[in-house]
Amino acid sequence: MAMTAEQTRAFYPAWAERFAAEREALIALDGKVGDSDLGITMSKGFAAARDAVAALEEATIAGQMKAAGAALAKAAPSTMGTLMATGFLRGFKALESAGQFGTPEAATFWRAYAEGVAQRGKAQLGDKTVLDVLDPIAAALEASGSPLPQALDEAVTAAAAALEATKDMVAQHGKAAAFQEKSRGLPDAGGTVAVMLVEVMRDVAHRP
Amino acid sequence: MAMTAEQTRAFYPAWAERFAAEREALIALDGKVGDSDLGITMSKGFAAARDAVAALEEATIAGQMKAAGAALAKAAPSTMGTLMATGFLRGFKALESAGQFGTPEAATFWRAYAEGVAQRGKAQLGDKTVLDVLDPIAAALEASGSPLPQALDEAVTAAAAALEATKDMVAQHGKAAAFQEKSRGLPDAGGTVAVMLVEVMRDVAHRP
Amino acid sequence: MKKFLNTPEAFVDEMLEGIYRAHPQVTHAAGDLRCYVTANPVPGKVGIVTGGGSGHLPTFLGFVGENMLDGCAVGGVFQSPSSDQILEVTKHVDQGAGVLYLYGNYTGDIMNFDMAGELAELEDITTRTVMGNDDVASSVVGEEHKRRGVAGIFFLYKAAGAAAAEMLPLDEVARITDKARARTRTMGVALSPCIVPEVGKPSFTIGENEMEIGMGIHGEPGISREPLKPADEVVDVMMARIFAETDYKSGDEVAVLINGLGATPLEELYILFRRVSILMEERGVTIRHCWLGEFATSMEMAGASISVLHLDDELEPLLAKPVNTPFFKHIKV
Amino acid sequence: MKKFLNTPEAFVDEMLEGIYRAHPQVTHAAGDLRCYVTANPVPGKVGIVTGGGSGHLPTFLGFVGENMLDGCAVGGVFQSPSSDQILEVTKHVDQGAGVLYLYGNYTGDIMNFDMAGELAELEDITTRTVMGNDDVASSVVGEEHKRRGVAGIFFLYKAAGAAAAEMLPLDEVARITDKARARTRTMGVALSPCIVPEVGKPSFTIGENEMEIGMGIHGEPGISREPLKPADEVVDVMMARIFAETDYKSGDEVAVLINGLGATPLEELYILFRRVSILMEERGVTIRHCWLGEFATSMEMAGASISVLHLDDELEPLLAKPVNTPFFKHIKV
Ligand SMILES: Nc1ncnc2c1ncn2[C@@H]1O[C@H](COP(=O)(O)OP(=O)(O)O)[C@@H](O)[C@H]1O
Ligand SMILES: Nc1ncnc2c1ncn2[C@@H]1O[C@H](COP(=O)(O)OP(=O)(O)O)[C@@H](O)[C@H]1O
Ligand SMILES: [Mg+2]
Ligand SMILES: [Mg+2]
Ligand SMILES: [Mg+2]
Ligand SMILES: [Mg+2]
Repeated sequence: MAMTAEQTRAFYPAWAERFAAEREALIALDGKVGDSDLGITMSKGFAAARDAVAALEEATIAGQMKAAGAALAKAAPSTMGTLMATGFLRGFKALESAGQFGTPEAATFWRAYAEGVAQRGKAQLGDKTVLDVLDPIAAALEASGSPLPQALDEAVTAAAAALEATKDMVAQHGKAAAFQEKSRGLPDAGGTVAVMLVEVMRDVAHRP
Repeated sequence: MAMTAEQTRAFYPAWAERFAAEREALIALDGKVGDSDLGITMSKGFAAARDAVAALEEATIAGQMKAAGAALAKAAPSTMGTLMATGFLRGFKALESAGQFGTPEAATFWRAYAEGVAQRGKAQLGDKTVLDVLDPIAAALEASGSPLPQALDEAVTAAAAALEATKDMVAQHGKAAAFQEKSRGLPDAGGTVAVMLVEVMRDVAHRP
Repeated sequence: MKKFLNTPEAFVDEMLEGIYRAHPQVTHAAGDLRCYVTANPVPGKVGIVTGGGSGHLPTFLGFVGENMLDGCAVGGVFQSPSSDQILEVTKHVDQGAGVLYLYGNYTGDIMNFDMAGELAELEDITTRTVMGNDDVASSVVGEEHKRRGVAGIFFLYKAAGAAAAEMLPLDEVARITDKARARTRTMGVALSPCIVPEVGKPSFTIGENEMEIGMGIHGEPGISREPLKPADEVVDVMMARIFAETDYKSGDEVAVLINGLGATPLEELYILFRRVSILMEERGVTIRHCWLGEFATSMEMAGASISVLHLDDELEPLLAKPVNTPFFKHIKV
Repeated sequence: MKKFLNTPEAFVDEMLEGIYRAHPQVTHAAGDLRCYVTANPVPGKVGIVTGGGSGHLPTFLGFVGENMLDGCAVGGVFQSPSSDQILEVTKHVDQGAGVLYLYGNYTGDIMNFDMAGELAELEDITTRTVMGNDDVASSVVGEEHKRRGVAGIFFLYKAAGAAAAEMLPLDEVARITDKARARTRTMGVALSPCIVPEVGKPSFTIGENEMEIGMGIHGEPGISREPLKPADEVVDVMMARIFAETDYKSGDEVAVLINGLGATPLEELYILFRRVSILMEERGVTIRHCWLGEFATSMEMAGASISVLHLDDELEPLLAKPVNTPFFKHIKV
C-alpha cells in the first residue's frame, strides 16, 4: 500500500489548494500575536512548491521534496517559509534513496522535517512552535504498525491533540514571543500549519 | 614740526590706553545693533599692537605700523580687528621710505588706511561704516596747509562731523545690516573707533 | 518622516539602482538587484559572502570589493534576505575554493544563511560560517553566543578579506575570521531613533536629554537609559565595559573603530576618539589602526559605537592590507 | 542639544586633538592646533591652502593630504579663522613655488584670507586666490560673484591638488582651479536645522513636512520653502536650476557629487543619484566621475546637495588623479 513517486506528486497541488483556501484564516490567526503574514507566505510558498514539482520531468520522491523545499525558500523568506523549506530539504536528504513512500518513509520524512525545523529555529519542545506539532506527528508514525493511510490517520489525531496542547504554552520565539502571557490560550500559528500539512498528506494517501 | 620715528612710537601706548578706557562704552555701542564685541576686540587688539611696537629694538615709522598691523590681525580676527590691521599695514606700505611723520605723511597714512579698509570690506562711502569717518580724516589732512598738530586738529573736527553724519545712514555691512532702519539715528560703532584713533594721534602730536 | 525617497516600497531597490549606476565595480546576479556581487571575482579565491537587512550603509554591501568581500545578499530595511538570494550570491562568487558566510548574529539571518548553506551544499559548494557577535551590551560574559553583531564586523570583514586575498584555503580563512570575531568588542550609545520607511514612524522614543547605552542598531533595548553626560564620561562608561572583559596589556596593539550611527557628526566622533586614545595610552596600549566615520548605521539614528579589536601578529598585517571598495578604501600610510 | 562633547568652548580644539591623535599624516604649525598642515610637504610644489569655519567635516581640513591640499586654517564653528592663522599655515606649506588660497565665498573668510595674503607678501610668499561660489541658489545669473561656496569646492580642491601635484606653476594652478570653479554648480535642499554648540539651540525652524530648496550650509535662506516631495521630483527641481544655466551637450562629460548635509542617510543619497543619472542619460551626458557621501556637512543638519562639474579635456584627468587624505581617498578603478 506504499505510494509510488508518481503518486506522491499529488501532495503538492493538494497542499497548494489547502493553503490557498486557508489564506485568510491563517492571516487572522497570525494577526493575534504576530504580524499577519502567515497566510500570505504559506499560500505563496506552497503555490511555488506546486509549480516547481509540476515542472519536473521525472522525479524521485526525494527529488520532489528537494524542488518543493527550494521553491519555498525562494518564494517565502519568512520564518515559517524558511522552516518549511528546511523541513522539505531534510526530507529530501533522508529519503534520497527511497523508491516508495510507506509508513517507514513517512516516519523518516516527518522526523527529518521536525529535526530540521528544531535545528534551524533552535527551538525546544514546549517553546510553542510548529515543532510542538511536528514532533508528535513523527512519533505517531514511528510507533505505528499500520499501513500508510491508517498510520497518517493516527498522525493527524496526534497532531490535533498536540496543537490543542500548544494553547497552554507561552511563545518563546518569533514575533509572538514579545506577547508572552498574551499568547497563552491561543493555538500556535505555525503548529496550525503543521496540522494542515499532515491532514492533506493523509487525504491524498487515502485516495483510491 | 614733523614727528620722528622715536616720537611716533608714543602713538601705540596712547591708543592702547584709550581703547582700554573706552572698552565698556564700545561694548555698549556695538550692543545696540551688533554683537557687543567691539570693546573687547579693540582693547585687546591695541594692547597687542602696543606690545608689538614696544618689543621692536629699533624701528622706522612704517616698521612700527607693520608690527601694529600684524599684532592686530592676530589678536583680533573680528571685522573691525581685521579692518584696523589692514589700515596699519597699508600705512606701512605707503610710508615704507618715510623718514618723518608730518602732515603729508599723515595724509598718506590715513588715505592708505581708508583705501585699505574700503578694499578689504568692499564698502562704499555712505554704507555707514568706519570708512565714512576715515575718508573725511584723510581728506582733511590732504587739504590742510598746517603743520601736523594743527592739521590733526582739523582732521578731528572733520571726523566728529563725519561720525555725526553716519547717524542718518542705514547700515549695509556686518551684523548691523540686519537691523536696517533700526540702525538709523545711531552713530556707526566702527566710525566711533576711527574718531578715537585720530583723537589720540592728535593728542600725541600736540605733546611738547 | 523626512526622507528623500519615492515610495517606501521602492526604497531598497531604487537605492540599489543608484549604487549600480554609480559603481561599475559591482553588479547583481540572477537578475535580482538584491543579489549584489563584485564585478571582478578572483579565480581560485575563497569567496566571502555577507548579507543582512538594508538601512545600515555602508554595512553590509559597502564592503564588497577588492581584498574584502565578494558578495552580499540584500534584505529589506532591517529584514533578512532570503536563503535563495544568499544562494544566488554564493553560486555567483564561488570560485571553486568554497565560500565563507560572514554576517551578524540575528535569528532571521541565521536561518536564511544556514538554509542557503544547505542549498549550496546540494550544488557542491562548501561553505563555512562566522557570525559577528561583538555587541557587549547584548548579553553577559559566558553567553557571548547570544550577542548581536554590530559595527565590529568591519574588522572581521577586513581580516577575512585579507586572508582570502592571500589565497588561504577556506578553513584557514574561517579560522582567522573566527579569531578576529573572538577578539572584537563593541559598545554603542544611541541618542535618537530612526524611521523604517515602510513603518513611517520612529522605532522608539527617548527623552530630550537622554542617551541609551548599549542600544542595538535596530533600536533593541540597551543596558541603561541615562541623562546625556559629557563626551569623556560617556566614553569612560563604554570603555569600562570593554576593558572589563578583555586583557589588553601594556605593549599590546589594538584596532579601534569609532562608528557614527547616522546623524552624529564626524566632529563628535573625533571628540570620542580623543578620549579612547587617552584611555589606551594610559594602559600602554597602542592604537595601531583606527577608523572613524559611518560604518554601520541605522539610517538617521544619532549615536555612536566604539569597537576594539585586540590585534596579534597574525591579525595585524591582515588588518593593514589595502582595500578598495566603492564605499571604503584603505591605503597604506 | 544632543551632542557628544565636553564643553562647547572645547568642541573645536578637542576635535582637532582627536584628529591629530588619529592621523599622523597631518600635524599643526606654530604651536596652534588650528593651523592644520600636511606632515609631508612636497618640495618645490605650489602649496594649496584652504580654511573656514568648523562644523563642516570633512570640509575643510579633511582634504589636506597627498595630491590634494597642503594646509587648512581652522575657525570656530561657522566662523572664519584669523588672518594670522592663515598666515602661519601659509608660511608652513610654502615650498618656494607660492601658495594658492582656495576657500568659500564668505565675507569673514575673504577679509582674513586677503589680509593673510598681504602679510604673506611681506614675507615674500606669492599667493593667488580662488573662491568657490558654486551655490546656484544664493544669487542670480550675472551676479555669480555673490554666490556662496558650498560642497562643489570639492571639485576645485581635486583639480587644484592634482594640478599642483603635477608641479605646474602657481599661475597655472590658479587658472585651472578657476576654470573648475567657473564650471561647477551646486543646488542644495535642507530638511532640518543644526545646532552650533556655543549657541545651543537650532539655527532655524522648519515644518515637519517642509523642505527648503537652496538653503545654505549655515542655514542661510534659500529660494523656496515647500512641502517635501518624492525624491525624483526634488531632484528634478534642483537639476532644472542647474540645467538652466549650463550648456551640457550630448557627448559631454560631467563629474557629480551627491553630498549629505549630515543626518541624511547614504541610502537616500543613492536614491537621489539614481534620478540625477537618469536625467543626465536623457541628455546624452556621461557621468564620468561621481562621489556620494558626506563632503560638506552642517553637523547634524538633514538634507543634501547636488554638485556638477562640467568636465573638459584638461579637467578630466586632473579629477581622475588618485588622492589620499585621512578623510578622503580616491583610487583609480
Ligand atoms: N525559532 C523558531 N523555531 C521554530 N519555529 C518558530 C520559531 N520562531 C517562530 N516559529 C514558528 O513560526 C510561526 C510564525 O511564523 P511566521 O509568521 O512566518 O513568523 P514571522 O512573521 O515572525 O517571520 C510561529 O507560530 C512558530 O510556530
Ligand atoms: N564690510 C565692511 N566694510 C567696512 N567696515 C565694515 C564692514 N562691515 C562692518 N564694518 C564696520 O565694522 C563695525 C563693526 O565691527 P565689529 O563689531 O568688529 O563687527 P562684527 O562684530 O560684525 O565682526 C561696523 O560698525 C562698521 O563700521
Ligand atoms: Mg508572522
Ligand atoms: Mg561686533
Ligand atoms: Mg549619516
Ligand atoms: Mg553625518
